[in-house]
Amino acid sequence: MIIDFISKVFIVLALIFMFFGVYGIFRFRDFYSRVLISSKVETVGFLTIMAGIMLKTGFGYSTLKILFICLMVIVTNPLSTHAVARSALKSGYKISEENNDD
Amino acid sequence: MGFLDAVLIVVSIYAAVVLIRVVIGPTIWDRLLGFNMISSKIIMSIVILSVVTDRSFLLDIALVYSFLGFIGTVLIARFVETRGEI
Amino acid sequence: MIEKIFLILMVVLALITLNTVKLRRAVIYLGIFSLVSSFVYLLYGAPDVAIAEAVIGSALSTVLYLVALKKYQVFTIYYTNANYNEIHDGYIIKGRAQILRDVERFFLKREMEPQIIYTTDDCDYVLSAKNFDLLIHQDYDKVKMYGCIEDYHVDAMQDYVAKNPYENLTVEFVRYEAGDQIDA
Amino acid sequence: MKRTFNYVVMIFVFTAMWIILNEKAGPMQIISGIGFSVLSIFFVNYYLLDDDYIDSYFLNPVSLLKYLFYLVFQIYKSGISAIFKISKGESAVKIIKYDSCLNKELAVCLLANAITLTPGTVTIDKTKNQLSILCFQDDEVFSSGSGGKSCSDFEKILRGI
Repeated sequence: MIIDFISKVFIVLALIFMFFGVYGIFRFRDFYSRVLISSKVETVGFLTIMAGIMLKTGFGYSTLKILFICLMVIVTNPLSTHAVARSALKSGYKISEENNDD
Repeated sequence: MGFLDAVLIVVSIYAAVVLIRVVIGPTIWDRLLGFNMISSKIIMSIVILSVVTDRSFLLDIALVYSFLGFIGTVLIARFVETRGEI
Repeated sequence: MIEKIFLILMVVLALITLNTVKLRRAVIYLGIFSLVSSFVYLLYGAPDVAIAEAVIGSALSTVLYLVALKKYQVFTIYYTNANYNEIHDGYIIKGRAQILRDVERFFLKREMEPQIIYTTDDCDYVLSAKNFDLLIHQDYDKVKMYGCIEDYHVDAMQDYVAKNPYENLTVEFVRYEAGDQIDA
Repeated sequence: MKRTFNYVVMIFVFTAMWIILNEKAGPMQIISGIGFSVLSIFFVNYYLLDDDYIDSYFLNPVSLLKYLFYLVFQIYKSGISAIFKISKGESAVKIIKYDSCLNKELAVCLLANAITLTPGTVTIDKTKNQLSILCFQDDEVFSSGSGGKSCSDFEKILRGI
Protein backbone atom coordinates (compact mmCIF):
# COMPACT_ATOMS: atom_id res chain seq x y z
CA MET A 1 0.00 0.00 0.00
CA ILE A 2 2.67 2.47 1.04
CA ILE A 3 4.90 1.33 -1.86
CA ASP A 4 2.05 1.95 -4.27
CA PHE A 5 1.70 5.48 -2.94
CA ILE A 6 5.44 6.13 -3.26
CA SER A 7 5.44 4.89 -6.86
CA LYS A 8 2.56 7.24 -7.69
CA VAL A 9 4.49 10.13 -6.18
CA PHE A 10 7.51 9.21 -8.32
CA ILE A 11 5.47 9.08 -11.51
CA VAL A 12 3.78 12.42 -10.83
CA LEU A 13 7.19 13.95 -10.08
CA ALA A 14 8.48 12.61 -13.41
CA LEU A 15 5.52 14.13 -15.24
CA ILE A 16 6.34 17.51 -13.64
CA PHE A 17 9.99 17.17 -14.75
CA MET A 18 8.89 16.32 -18.28
CA PHE A 19 6.51 19.25 -18.31
CA PHE A 20 9.43 21.56 -17.61
CA GLY A 21 11.42 19.91 -20.39
CA VAL A 22 8.60 20.49 -22.89
CA TYR A 23 8.05 24.04 -21.61
CA GLY A 24 11.79 24.72 -21.96
CA ILE A 25 11.90 24.13 -25.70
CA PHE A 26 9.26 26.82 -26.18
CA ARG A 27 10.57 29.19 -23.56
CA PHE A 28 14.10 29.66 -24.89
CA ARG A 29 14.69 31.67 -28.03
CA ASP A 30 18.12 30.26 -28.87
CA PHE A 31 18.93 26.83 -30.23
CA TYR A 32 21.93 26.22 -28.01
CA SER A 33 20.00 26.95 -24.81
CA ARG A 34 17.31 24.60 -25.98
CA VAL A 35 19.75 21.80 -26.63
CA LEU A 36 21.37 22.38 -23.22
CA ILE A 37 18.20 22.31 -21.19
CA SER A 38 15.41 20.41 -22.82
CA SER A 39 16.64 17.02 -23.81
CA LYS A 40 18.49 16.58 -20.54
CA VAL A 41 15.57 17.32 -18.25
CA GLU A 42 14.06 14.60 -20.42
CA THR A 43 16.61 12.12 -19.07
CA VAL A 44 15.76 13.03 -15.48
CA GLY A 45 12.08 12.47 -16.22
CA PHE A 46 12.84 9.15 -17.88
CA LEU A 47 14.85 7.82 -14.94
CA THR A 48 12.20 8.95 -12.44
CA ILE A 49 9.28 7.42 -14.31
CA MET A 50 11.19 4.14 -14.68
CA ALA A 51 11.91 4.14 -10.92
CA GLY A 52 8.21 4.60 -10.23
CA ILE A 53 7.20 1.77 -12.56
CA MET A 54 9.85 -0.55 -11.09
CA LEU A 55 8.43 0.11 -7.61
CA LYS A 56 4.91 -0.56 -8.88
CA THR A 57 5.61 -3.90 -10.55
CA GLY A 58 7.68 -5.32 -7.72
CA PHE A 59 10.85 -7.34 -8.11
CA GLY A 60 10.93 -9.73 -11.05
CA TYR A 61 12.42 -10.27 -14.48
CA SER A 62 10.58 -7.26 -15.93
CA THR A 63 12.22 -5.02 -13.31
CA LEU A 64 15.65 -6.17 -14.46
CA LYS A 65 14.63 -5.58 -18.07
CA ILE A 66 13.52 -2.03 -17.27
CA LEU A 67 16.86 -1.50 -15.51
CA PHE A 68 18.58 -2.67 -18.68
CA ILE A 69 16.55 -0.18 -20.75
CA CYS A 70 17.58 2.60 -18.34
CA LEU A 71 21.24 1.66 -18.77
CA MET A 72 20.83 1.71 -22.56
CA VAL A 73 19.21 5.16 -22.49
CA ILE A 74 21.98 6.48 -20.21
CA VAL A 75 24.53 5.38 -22.79
CA THR A 76 22.77 6.41 -26.01
CA ASN A 77 20.90 9.62 -25.14
CA PRO A 78 24.04 11.76 -24.59
CA LEU A 79 25.48 10.49 -27.86
CA SER A 80 22.55 11.74 -29.92
CA THR A 81 22.48 15.10 -28.14
CA HIS A 82 26.22 15.45 -28.71
CA ALA A 83 25.77 14.64 -32.40
CA VAL A 84 23.07 17.29 -32.86
CA ALA A 85 24.95 20.03 -30.99
CA ARG A 86 28.24 19.28 -32.72
CA SER A 87 26.59 19.22 -36.14
CA ALA A 88 25.08 22.67 -35.55
CA LEU A 89 28.33 24.12 -34.23
CA LYS A 90 30.53 22.69 -36.99
CA SER A 91 28.20 24.05 -39.67
CA GLY A 92 28.60 27.53 -38.19
CA TYR A 93 25.00 28.17 -37.18
CA LYS A 94 24.95 31.03 -34.71
CA ILE A 95 22.21 33.52 -33.88
CA SER A 96 21.88 36.14 -31.22
CA GLU A 97 19.23 35.67 -28.58
CA GLU A 98 16.05 37.59 -29.06
CA ASN A 99 15.93 41.06 -27.54
CA ASN A 100 13.10 42.09 -25.31
CA ASP A 101 12.30 45.24 -27.28
CA ASP A 102 11.19 43.18 -30.28
CA MET B 1 -9.60 4.28 -16.26
CA GLY B 2 -6.67 3.61 -14.02
CA PHE B 3 -3.81 5.80 -12.94
CA LEU B 4 -1.35 4.51 -15.53
CA ASP B 5 -3.82 5.07 -18.37
CA ALA B 6 -3.98 8.73 -17.40
CA VAL B 7 -0.17 8.88 -17.33
CA LEU B 8 -0.09 7.37 -20.83
CA ILE B 9 -2.46 10.04 -22.11
CA VAL B 10 -0.40 12.83 -20.53
CA VAL B 11 2.80 11.49 -22.12
CA SER B 12 1.14 11.30 -25.53
CA ILE B 13 -0.08 14.89 -25.14
CA TYR B 14 3.53 15.90 -24.40
CA ALA B 15 4.62 14.15 -27.60
CA ALA B 16 1.97 16.07 -29.53
CA VAL B 17 3.21 19.36 -28.06
CA VAL B 18 6.82 18.59 -28.99
CA LEU B 19 5.59 18.00 -32.53
CA ILE B 20 4.77 21.73 -32.74
CA ARG B 21 8.45 22.52 -32.23
CA VAL B 22 9.34 19.98 -34.90
CA VAL B 23 7.02 21.72 -37.36
CA ILE B 24 7.85 25.37 -36.66
CA GLY B 25 11.50 24.89 -35.69
CA PRO B 26 13.44 27.38 -37.77
CA THR B 27 16.41 25.14 -38.53
CA ILE B 28 16.94 21.46 -39.19
CA TRP B 29 18.68 20.96 -35.85
CA ASP B 30 15.58 21.98 -33.93
CA ARG B 31 13.70 19.30 -35.80
CA LEU B 32 16.34 16.73 -34.91
CA LEU B 33 16.05 17.72 -31.25
CA GLY B 34 12.30 17.20 -31.42
CA PHE B 35 12.82 13.82 -33.10
CA ASN B 36 15.08 12.77 -30.25
CA MET B 37 12.55 13.86 -27.62
CA ILE B 38 9.62 12.16 -29.34
CA SER B 39 11.51 8.89 -29.65
CA SER B 40 12.31 8.87 -25.93
CA LYS B 41 8.64 9.57 -25.15
CA ILE B 42 7.58 6.66 -27.34
CA ILE B 43 9.96 4.36 -25.42
CA MET B 44 8.40 5.60 -22.19
CA SER B 45 4.87 4.91 -23.38
CA ILE B 46 5.79 1.39 -24.56
CA VAL B 47 7.09 0.57 -21.06
CA ILE B 48 3.93 1.96 -19.46
CA LEU B 49 1.77 0.03 -21.95
CA SER B 50 3.54 -3.21 -21.08
CA VAL B 51 2.76 -2.64 -17.39
CA VAL B 52 -0.85 -1.70 -18.08
CA THR B 53 -1.62 -4.71 -20.27
CA ASP B 54 0.68 -7.02 -18.27
CA ARG B 55 2.58 -8.27 -21.31
CA SER B 56 6.29 -8.26 -20.47
CA PHE B 57 7.50 -9.11 -23.99
CA LEU B 58 6.71 -5.54 -25.03
CA LEU B 59 9.83 -4.51 -23.09
CA ASP B 60 12.00 -6.18 -25.75
CA ILE B 61 10.53 -3.82 -28.33
CA ALA B 62 11.37 -0.85 -26.10
CA LEU B 63 14.93 -2.16 -25.96
CA VAL B 64 15.10 -2.32 -29.77
CA TYR B 65 13.70 1.22 -30.00
CA SER B 66 16.33 2.67 -27.70
CA PHE B 67 18.97 1.50 -30.19
CA LEU B 68 17.23 2.52 -33.38
CA GLY B 69 16.04 6.03 -32.58
CA PHE B 70 19.61 6.87 -31.66
CA ILE B 71 20.98 5.51 -34.95
CA GLY B 72 18.55 7.62 -36.98
CA THR B 73 19.40 10.82 -35.12
CA VAL B 74 23.17 10.36 -35.39
CA LEU B 75 22.99 9.51 -39.09
CA ILE B 76 20.91 12.55 -40.01
CA ALA B 77 23.10 14.84 -37.88
CA ARG B 78 26.27 13.61 -39.55
CA PHE B 79 24.63 13.90 -42.96
CA VAL B 80 23.78 17.55 -42.38
CA GLU B 81 27.21 18.36 -40.94
CA THR B 82 29.33 17.05 -43.80
CA ARG B 83 27.15 18.36 -46.63
CA GLY B 84 25.85 15.08 -47.87
CA GLU B 85 28.64 12.59 -47.23
CA ILE B 86 27.72 10.23 -44.44
CA MET C 1 -8.69 7.92 -26.07
CA ILE C 2 -5.02 7.01 -26.38
CA GLU C 3 -5.56 5.49 -29.82
CA LYS C 4 -7.33 8.63 -30.97
CA ILE C 5 -4.44 10.91 -30.00
CA PHE C 6 -1.87 8.78 -31.81
CA LEU C 7 -4.04 8.31 -34.89
CA ILE C 8 -4.52 12.07 -35.17
CA LEU C 9 -0.75 12.47 -34.80
CA MET C 10 -0.23 10.02 -37.66
CA VAL C 11 -2.57 11.87 -39.99
CA VAL C 12 -0.97 15.23 -39.15
CA LEU C 13 2.54 13.85 -39.73
CA ALA C 14 1.59 12.30 -43.06
CA LEU C 15 0.10 15.59 -44.26
CA ILE C 16 3.18 17.55 -43.16
CA THR C 17 5.47 15.08 -44.90
CA LEU C 18 3.59 15.42 -48.15
CA ASN C 19 3.42 19.19 -48.01
CA THR C 20 7.05 20.04 -47.29
CA VAL C 21 9.30 21.08 -50.17
CA LYS C 22 12.68 20.30 -48.65
CA LEU C 23 13.60 16.66 -48.79
CA ARG C 24 15.73 16.41 -45.66
CA ARG C 25 12.86 17.70 -43.55
CA ALA C 26 10.65 15.04 -45.10
CA VAL C 27 13.12 12.35 -43.98
CA ILE C 28 12.85 13.53 -40.37
CA TYR C 29 9.06 13.68 -40.52
CA LEU C 30 8.96 10.17 -41.97
CA GLY C 31 11.15 8.90 -39.12
CA ILE C 32 8.72 10.29 -36.55
CA PHE C 33 5.81 8.91 -38.57
CA SER C 34 7.21 5.39 -38.52
CA LEU C 35 7.90 5.62 -34.75
CA VAL C 36 4.31 6.69 -34.04
CA SER C 37 2.82 4.15 -36.44
CA SER C 38 4.65 1.25 -34.86
CA PHE C 39 3.35 2.36 -31.46
CA VAL C 40 -0.15 2.24 -32.95
CA TYR C 41 0.53 -1.32 -34.12
CA LEU C 42 1.43 -2.17 -30.50
CA LEU C 43 -1.83 -0.65 -29.29
CA TYR C 44 -3.80 -2.92 -31.61
CA GLY C 45 -1.96 -5.98 -30.37
CA ALA C 46 0.56 -6.70 -33.12
CA PRO C 47 4.05 -6.66 -31.56
CA ASP C 48 5.66 -8.60 -34.43
CA VAL C 49 4.53 -6.03 -36.99
CA ALA C 50 5.64 -3.27 -34.63
CA ILE C 51 9.16 -4.61 -34.30
CA ALA C 52 9.46 -4.99 -38.08
CA GLU C 53 8.19 -1.44 -38.57
CA ALA C 54 10.70 -0.14 -36.01
CA VAL C 55 13.63 -1.83 -37.71
CA ILE C 56 12.63 -1.04 -41.28
CA GLY C 57 10.96 2.34 -40.90
CA SER C 58 13.19 3.96 -38.37
CA ALA C 59 16.65 2.66 -39.25
CA LEU C 60 16.76 1.07 -42.67
CA SER C 61 14.57 3.45 -44.64
CA THR C 62 16.29 6.47 -43.05
CA VAL C 63 19.64 5.17 -44.29
CA LEU C 64 18.19 4.41 -47.72
CA TYR C 65 16.66 7.86 -48.08
CA LEU C 66 19.89 9.51 -46.97
CA VAL C 67 21.93 7.51 -49.49
CA ALA C 68 19.43 8.53 -52.16
CA LEU C 69 19.69 12.18 -51.08
CA LYS C 70 23.46 12.02 -51.58
CA LYS C 71 22.82 12.25 -55.31
CA TYR C 72 20.75 15.37 -54.73
CA GLN C 73 23.11 18.30 -54.63
CA VAL C 74 23.20 20.38 -51.46
CA PHE C 75 23.89 24.08 -51.93
CA THR C 76 25.23 25.68 -48.76
CA ILE C 77 24.26 29.32 -48.29
CA TYR C 78 25.55 31.43 -45.42
CA TYR C 79 23.59 34.50 -44.42
CA THR C 80 25.22 37.32 -42.47
CA ASN C 81 23.82 40.69 -41.55
CA ALA C 82 25.71 43.89 -40.76
CA ASN C 83 23.58 44.65 -37.73
CA TYR C 84 23.64 41.14 -36.42
CA ASN C 85 21.19 41.77 -33.60
CA GLU C 86 18.46 41.34 -36.18
CA ILE C 87 19.11 37.64 -36.70
CA HIS C 88 17.18 35.96 -33.95
CA ASP C 89 14.71 33.16 -33.67
CA GLY C 90 11.51 35.07 -34.33
CA TYR C 91 13.08 36.81 -37.31
CA ILE C 92 13.91 33.48 -38.91
CA ILE C 93 10.40 32.13 -38.34
CA LYS C 94 8.26 35.04 -39.51
CA GLY C 95 10.30 37.89 -40.95
CA ARG C 96 12.77 36.28 -43.36
CA ALA C 97 14.65 38.62 -45.63
CA GLN C 98 12.96 38.94 -48.98
CA ILE C 99 16.16 38.18 -50.86
CA LEU C 100 16.57 34.87 -49.02
CA ARG C 101 13.09 33.73 -49.92
CA ASP C 102 13.76 34.41 -53.58
CA VAL C 103 17.13 32.66 -53.53
CA GLU C 104 15.56 29.63 -51.91
CA ARG C 105 12.78 29.48 -54.45
CA PHE C 106 15.28 29.85 -57.29
CA PHE C 107 17.37 26.88 -56.15
CA LEU C 108 14.35 24.73 -55.42
CA LYS C 109 13.16 25.32 -58.98
CA ARG C 110 16.53 24.10 -60.27
CA GLU C 111 16.08 20.89 -58.24
CA MET C 112 18.78 21.57 -55.69
CA GLU C 113 18.57 21.50 -51.94
CA PRO C 114 19.39 24.91 -50.43
CA GLN C 115 20.74 24.75 -46.90
CA ILE C 116 20.67 28.20 -45.31
CA ILE C 117 22.89 28.74 -42.29
CA TYR C 118 22.32 31.92 -40.30
CA THR C 119 25.32 33.23 -38.47
CA THR C 120 26.20 36.33 -36.47
CA ASP C 121 29.89 35.96 -37.24
CA ASP C 122 31.73 38.63 -39.15
CA CYS C 123 31.53 38.47 -42.94
CA ASP C 124 35.32 38.35 -43.38
CA TYR C 125 35.65 35.53 -40.88
CA VAL C 126 33.12 33.39 -42.76
CA LEU C 127 34.90 34.20 -46.03
CA SER C 128 38.21 32.96 -44.73
CA ALA C 129 37.26 30.07 -42.47
CA LYS C 130 34.10 28.36 -43.70
CA ASN C 131 33.41 26.14 -46.65
CA PHE C 132 30.43 27.52 -48.57
CA ASP C 133 28.89 27.86 -52.02
CA LEU C 134 27.25 31.24 -51.64
CA LEU C 135 27.59 33.91 -48.99
CA ILE C 136 24.91 36.59 -48.68
CA HIS C 137 25.85 39.69 -46.73
CA GLN C 138 23.12 42.22 -46.09
CA ASP C 139 23.62 45.80 -44.91
CA TYR C 140 20.14 47.34 -44.77
CA ASP C 141 19.27 47.67 -48.47
CA LYS C 142 22.69 46.74 -49.88
CA VAL C 143 23.18 43.06 -50.58
CA LYS C 144 26.51 41.48 -51.52
CA MET C 145 26.76 37.92 -52.76
CA TYR C 146 30.08 36.09 -52.77
CA GLY C 147 30.44 33.08 -55.05
CA CYS C 148 33.14 31.05 -56.75
CA ILE C 149 33.97 32.16 -60.30
CA GLU C 150 33.68 28.64 -61.74
CA ASP C 151 30.30 27.87 -60.20
CA TYR C 152 27.73 28.03 -62.99
CA HIS C 153 24.81 28.03 -60.57
CA VAL C 154 25.97 31.42 -59.32
CA ASP C 155 26.13 32.56 -62.97
CA ALA C 156 22.50 31.57 -63.41
CA MET C 157 21.63 33.36 -60.19
CA GLN C 158 23.35 36.50 -61.48
CA ASP C 159 21.36 36.36 -64.71
CA TYR C 160 18.15 35.84 -62.78
CA VAL C 161 18.76 38.88 -60.58
CA ALA C 162 19.71 40.99 -63.61
CA LYS C 163 16.45 40.07 -65.34
CA ASN C 164 14.13 40.86 -62.45
CA PRO C 165 15.76 43.65 -60.45
CA TYR C 166 14.53 44.74 -57.05
CA GLU C 167 13.14 48.19 -56.44
CA ASN C 168 14.42 48.71 -52.93
CA LEU C 169 17.52 46.50 -52.90
CA THR C 170 20.81 46.85 -54.69
CA VAL C 171 22.37 43.47 -55.34
CA GLU C 172 26.08 43.22 -56.06
CA PHE C 173 28.02 40.10 -56.99
CA VAL C 174 31.60 39.44 -55.91
CA ARG C 175 33.38 36.50 -57.53
CA TYR C 176 36.60 35.03 -56.23
CA GLU C 177 39.08 32.53 -57.63
CA ALA C 178 38.65 28.94 -56.55
CA GLY C 179 42.17 28.59 -55.19
CA ASP C 180 41.81 31.31 -52.59
CA GLN C 181 39.43 29.40 -50.40
CA ILE C 182 40.77 25.90 -50.28
CA ASP C 183 43.85 26.46 -48.16
CA ALA C 184 41.99 28.54 -45.57
CA MET D 1 45.89 -15.15 -14.96
CA LYS D 2 44.28 -11.70 -14.89
CA ARG D 3 43.20 -12.20 -18.48
CA THR D 4 41.41 -15.43 -17.67
CA PHE D 5 39.67 -13.75 -14.75
CA ASN D 6 38.45 -10.98 -17.07
CA TYR D 7 37.05 -13.53 -19.49
CA VAL D 8 35.22 -15.30 -16.65
CA VAL D 9 33.64 -12.02 -15.50
CA MET D 10 32.53 -11.22 -19.04
CA ILE D 11 30.98 -14.66 -19.52
CA PHE D 12 29.14 -14.25 -16.20
CA VAL D 13 27.72 -10.85 -17.20
CA PHE D 14 26.63 -12.07 -20.62
CA THR D 15 24.92 -15.12 -19.15
CA ALA D 16 23.06 -12.92 -16.68
CA MET D 17 21.86 -10.77 -19.59
CA TRP D 18 20.73 -13.84 -21.51
CA ILE D 19 18.72 -15.07 -18.53
CA ILE D 20 17.11 -11.66 -18.05
CA LEU D 21 16.07 -11.51 -21.70
CA ASN D 22 14.70 -15.07 -21.55
CA GLU D 23 12.81 -14.44 -18.28
CA LYS D 24 13.57 -17.98 -17.10
CA ALA D 25 16.45 -19.48 -15.13
CA GLY D 26 16.35 -23.19 -15.89
CA PRO D 27 19.44 -25.31 -16.64
CA MET D 28 18.74 -25.10 -20.38
CA GLN D 29 18.96 -21.30 -20.33
CA ILE D 30 22.19 -21.28 -18.28
CA ILE D 31 23.94 -23.76 -20.58
CA SER D 32 22.85 -22.00 -23.76
CA GLY D 33 23.77 -18.63 -22.25
CA ILE D 34 27.31 -19.78 -21.45
CA GLY D 35 27.60 -21.27 -24.92
CA PHE D 36 26.45 -18.12 -26.68
CA SER D 37 28.66 -15.84 -24.58
CA VAL D 38 31.75 -17.95 -25.34
CA LEU D 39 30.77 -17.91 -29.01
CA SER D 40 30.31 -14.14 -29.11
CA ILE D 41 33.63 -13.48 -27.31
CA PHE D 42 35.37 -15.82 -29.78
CA PHE D 43 33.72 -14.05 -32.73
CA VAL D 44 34.70 -10.59 -31.48
CA ASN D 45 38.27 -11.70 -30.80
CA TYR D 46 38.76 -13.13 -34.26
CA TYR D 47 36.82 -10.81 -36.52
CA LEU D 48 35.98 -7.46 -34.98
CA LEU D 49 38.62 -5.99 -32.65
CA ASP D 50 42.32 -6.14 -31.96
CA ASP D 51 43.71 -8.75 -29.66
CA ASP D 52 44.55 -6.63 -26.62
CA TYR D 53 41.27 -4.77 -26.28
CA ILE D 54 40.30 -6.63 -23.15
CA ASP D 55 43.06 -4.98 -21.12
CA SER D 56 42.34 -1.42 -22.22
CA TYR D 57 38.54 -1.61 -22.34
CA PHE D 58 37.85 -3.67 -19.25
CA LEU D 59 35.77 -1.91 -16.60
CA ASN D 60 36.11 -2.71 -12.93
CA PRO D 61 32.51 -3.64 -11.92
CA VAL D 62 32.77 -2.28 -8.36
CA SER D 63 33.97 1.17 -9.36
CA LEU D 64 31.49 1.16 -12.26
CA LEU D 65 28.64 0.73 -9.76
CA LYS D 66 30.07 3.50 -7.59
CA TYR D 67 30.31 5.72 -10.66
CA LEU D 68 26.72 4.98 -11.66
CA PHE D 69 25.34 5.88 -8.23
CA TYR D 70 27.31 9.11 -8.13
CA LEU D 71 26.16 9.87 -11.68
CA VAL D 72 22.47 9.45 -10.83
CA PHE D 73 22.88 11.66 -7.77
CA GLN D 74 24.60 14.33 -9.88
CA ILE D 75 21.92 14.13 -12.60
CA TYR D 76 19.16 14.87 -10.11
CA LYS D 77 21.13 17.65 -8.47
CA SER D 78 21.68 19.54 -11.69
CA GLY D 79 18.23 18.64 -13.03
CA ILE D 80 16.62 20.57 -10.19
CA SER D 81 18.88 23.55 -10.82
CA ALA D 82 17.96 23.35 -14.52
CA ILE D 83 14.29 23.82 -13.63
CA PHE D 84 15.10 27.17 -12.00
CA LYS D 85 16.99 28.16 -15.13
CA ILE D 86 13.98 27.29 -17.31
CA SER D 87 11.61 29.36 -15.21
CA LYS D 88 14.05 32.28 -15.24
CA GLY D 89 14.58 32.02 -18.99
CA GLU D 90 18.18 33.15 -19.30
CA SER D 91 19.77 32.15 -22.54
CA ALA D 92 23.38 33.27 -23.07
CA VAL D 93 25.78 30.40 -23.72
CA LYS D 94 29.54 30.08 -23.99
CA ILE D 95 32.13 27.42 -24.84
CA ILE D 96 34.89 26.61 -22.40
CA LYS D 97 37.91 24.33 -22.67
CA TYR D 98 38.50 21.83 -19.89
CA ASP D 99 41.72 19.90 -19.34
CA SER D 100 41.00 16.69 -17.51
CA CYS D 101 43.68 14.97 -15.44
CA LEU D 102 42.75 11.50 -16.72
CA ASN D 103 45.02 9.80 -19.20
CA LYS D 104 43.12 6.64 -20.18
CA GLU D 105 41.13 6.96 -23.40
CA LEU D 106 38.09 5.13 -22.06
CA ALA D 107 37.97 7.17 -18.85
CA VAL D 108 37.98 10.45 -20.79
CA CYS D 109 35.11 9.16 -22.93
CA LEU D 110 33.14 8.18 -19.83
CA LEU D 111 33.78 11.64 -18.40
CA ALA D 112 32.48 13.24 -21.61
CA ASN D 113 29.40 11.03 -21.46
CA ALA D 114 28.76 12.06 -17.85
CA ILE D 115 29.20 15.74 -18.70
CA THR D 116 26.67 15.49 -21.52
CA LEU D 117 24.26 13.55 -19.33
CA THR D 118 24.07 16.16 -16.59
CA PRO D 119 21.64 18.95 -17.51
CA GLY D 120 23.21 22.27 -18.45
CA THR D 121 26.40 21.08 -20.13
CA VAL D 122 27.06 19.42 -23.49
CA THR D 123 30.43 18.14 -24.70
CA ILE D 124 31.23 19.37 -28.19
CA ASP D 125 34.70 18.10 -29.00
CA LYS D 126 37.54 16.01 -27.63
CA THR D 127 41.23 16.12 -28.48
CA LYS D 128 43.53 13.92 -26.38
CA ASN D 129 42.32 14.83 -22.89
CA GLN D 130 40.98 18.30 -23.58
CA LEU D 131 37.20 18.67 -23.78
CA SER D 132 35.22 21.57 -25.27
CA ILE D 133 32.11 22.11 -23.22
CA LEU D 134 29.05 24.18 -24.10
CA CYS D 135 27.46 25.67 -20.99
CA PHE D 136 25.54 28.67 -19.67
CA GLN D 137 27.22 32.01 -19.22
CA ASP D 138 27.11 32.14 -15.44
CA ASP D 139 27.96 28.52 -14.75
CA GLU D 140 30.94 28.05 -12.47
CA VAL D 141 30.90 24.26 -12.25
CA PHE D 142 33.78 23.42 -14.51
CA SER D 143 35.36 26.76 -15.31
CA SER D 144 37.07 27.01 -11.93
CA GLY D 145 39.01 23.79 -12.44
CA SER D 146 40.17 24.57 -15.97
CA GLY D 147 43.23 26.54 -14.97
CA GLY D 148 44.62 24.62 -12.04
CA LYS D 149 45.44 20.97 -11.55
CA SER D 150 42.52 20.17 -9.23
CA CYS D 151 40.44 17.12 -10.15
CA SER D 152 36.67 17.04 -9.77
CA ASP D 153 34.98 14.20 -7.89
CA PHE D 154 34.03 12.49 -11.14
CA GLU D 155 37.64 12.14 -12.14
CA LYS D 156 38.66 10.80 -8.76
CA ILE D 157 36.11 8.00 -9.15
CA LEU D 158 36.96 7.41 -12.80
CA ARG D 159 40.63 6.92 -12.00
CA GLY D 160 39.81 3.59 -10.39
CA ILE D 161 38.24 2.23 -13.57
